[in-house]
Amino acid sequence: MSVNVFALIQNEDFSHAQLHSQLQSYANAYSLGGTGAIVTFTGLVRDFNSQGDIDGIELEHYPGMTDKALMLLVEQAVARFSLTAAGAVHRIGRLYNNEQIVWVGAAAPHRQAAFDAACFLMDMLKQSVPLWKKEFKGERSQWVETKASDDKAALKWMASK
Amino acid sequence: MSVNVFALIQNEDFSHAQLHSQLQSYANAYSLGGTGAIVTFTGLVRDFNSQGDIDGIELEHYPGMTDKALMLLVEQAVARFSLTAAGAVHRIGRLYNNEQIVWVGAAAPHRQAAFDAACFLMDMLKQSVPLWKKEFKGERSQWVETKASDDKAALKWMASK
Amino acid sequence: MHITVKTFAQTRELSGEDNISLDLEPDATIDTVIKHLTARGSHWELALSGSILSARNHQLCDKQTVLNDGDEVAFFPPVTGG
Amino acid sequence: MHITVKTFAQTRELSGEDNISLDLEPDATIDTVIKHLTARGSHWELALSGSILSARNHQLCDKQTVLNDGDEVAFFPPVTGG
Repeated sequence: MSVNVFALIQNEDFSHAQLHSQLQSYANAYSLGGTGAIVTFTGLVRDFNSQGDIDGIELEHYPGMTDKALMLLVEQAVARFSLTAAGAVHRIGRLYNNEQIVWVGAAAPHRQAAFDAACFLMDMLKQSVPLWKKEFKGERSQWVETKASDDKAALKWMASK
Repeated sequence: MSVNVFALIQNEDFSHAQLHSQLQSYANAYSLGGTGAIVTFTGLVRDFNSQGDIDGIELEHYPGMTDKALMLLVEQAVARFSLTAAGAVHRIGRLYNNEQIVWVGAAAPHRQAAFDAACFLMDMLKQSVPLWKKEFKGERSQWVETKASDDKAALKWMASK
Repeated sequence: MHITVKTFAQTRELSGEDNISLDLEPDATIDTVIKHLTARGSHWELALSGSILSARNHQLCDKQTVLNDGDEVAFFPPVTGG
Repeated sequence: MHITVKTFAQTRELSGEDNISLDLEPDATIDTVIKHLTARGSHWELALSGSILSARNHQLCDKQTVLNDGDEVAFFPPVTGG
């Protein structure tokens, strides 16, 4: 495992401020003064889907595989985009509207690599990390279907390079 | 001026944590539960350029125009990418290696819009906001030249749409 | 040889089972496991139909992957995290 | 009519002037201002050569832009923030 990466699967909420600082300190430890760009993505629960309002989501995962798959992805991003650091956190369990779901961060010498890496992490996470989302409203709930646009986004990275 | 935007030019350092929270609260005020994605970019002073090591940079700007140009850009991003909020902060004056230079943030219903908007803000900032960078080492300093890759990145946004 | 099978999300709900022990012939593959499970009834056929994904020992794998004694195999629908 | 001219970065350093008042004929454009300034000497010719940008009242503008009394005009090199 590289020294400049982290990947977490957790029930609890996370602090984007603390994660950003952690990423920056990992990047500094790896290459002080070598980071010119940090890009972060934070995903939040929206209060609607294509059918109407929802109350929140429930995230199921594959304990034992999820952590490994997320860490593998972060390490792939570091290697592919020559990052100085990268990290990802994904929550599981029941999350209500407007709560934080996921955070990814990438630090790099130049901005395009940081943008591409953060985008890659999100696109590939939606393809290779064993997490499944159910949307609920009151007592009713429904599994989220994969989106063709998400498959296309991931395929783009798999086809290039 | 829209209610969900901010743009600041300042000498002082900024807190990425506070800016992220400000962006999120602007997005919530604009459309509670309507934000699914937040992308932030933080630019830092690298300790090298193509000629070798540097000690830091000195940023000159056009007082009176810089604020307006940055705010105009943020408002363009909100309109173009249907954002729920956006913000940008750029520092001026003398900045040493590893210090923060610039921060942009974009909040949107979907992730691609947030990524595109943050990327647009950075690419266009390097084209239309009157800021000039000098790199210094000891007593010697040298103006930074515009990069062909930066011009190309901005042209991409001007050509599309 | 002996393997464990896990299921998740819709696959778990449709099959009604999420932790199964199977005794298989040597050189069994993911496909062999699918045949064993679908023989259990139409709920398993439904659970394993469509674009189902498989993993062996926590790594995504295809249907031709050969299994070893003690492997953990999992079946689940396309992922929807993020 | 009367305008103010500002310069920044290399343009300021090469011209040696950063705040100039000019009296111009009516219908003067950015180009007119450039002609007035380059007439001041070769340092101004150098300062305004190449891919110099111009702004009128804090907005980027092209060389054909017509000016009004009281306008603030600025010349500067391509920007390098971010």
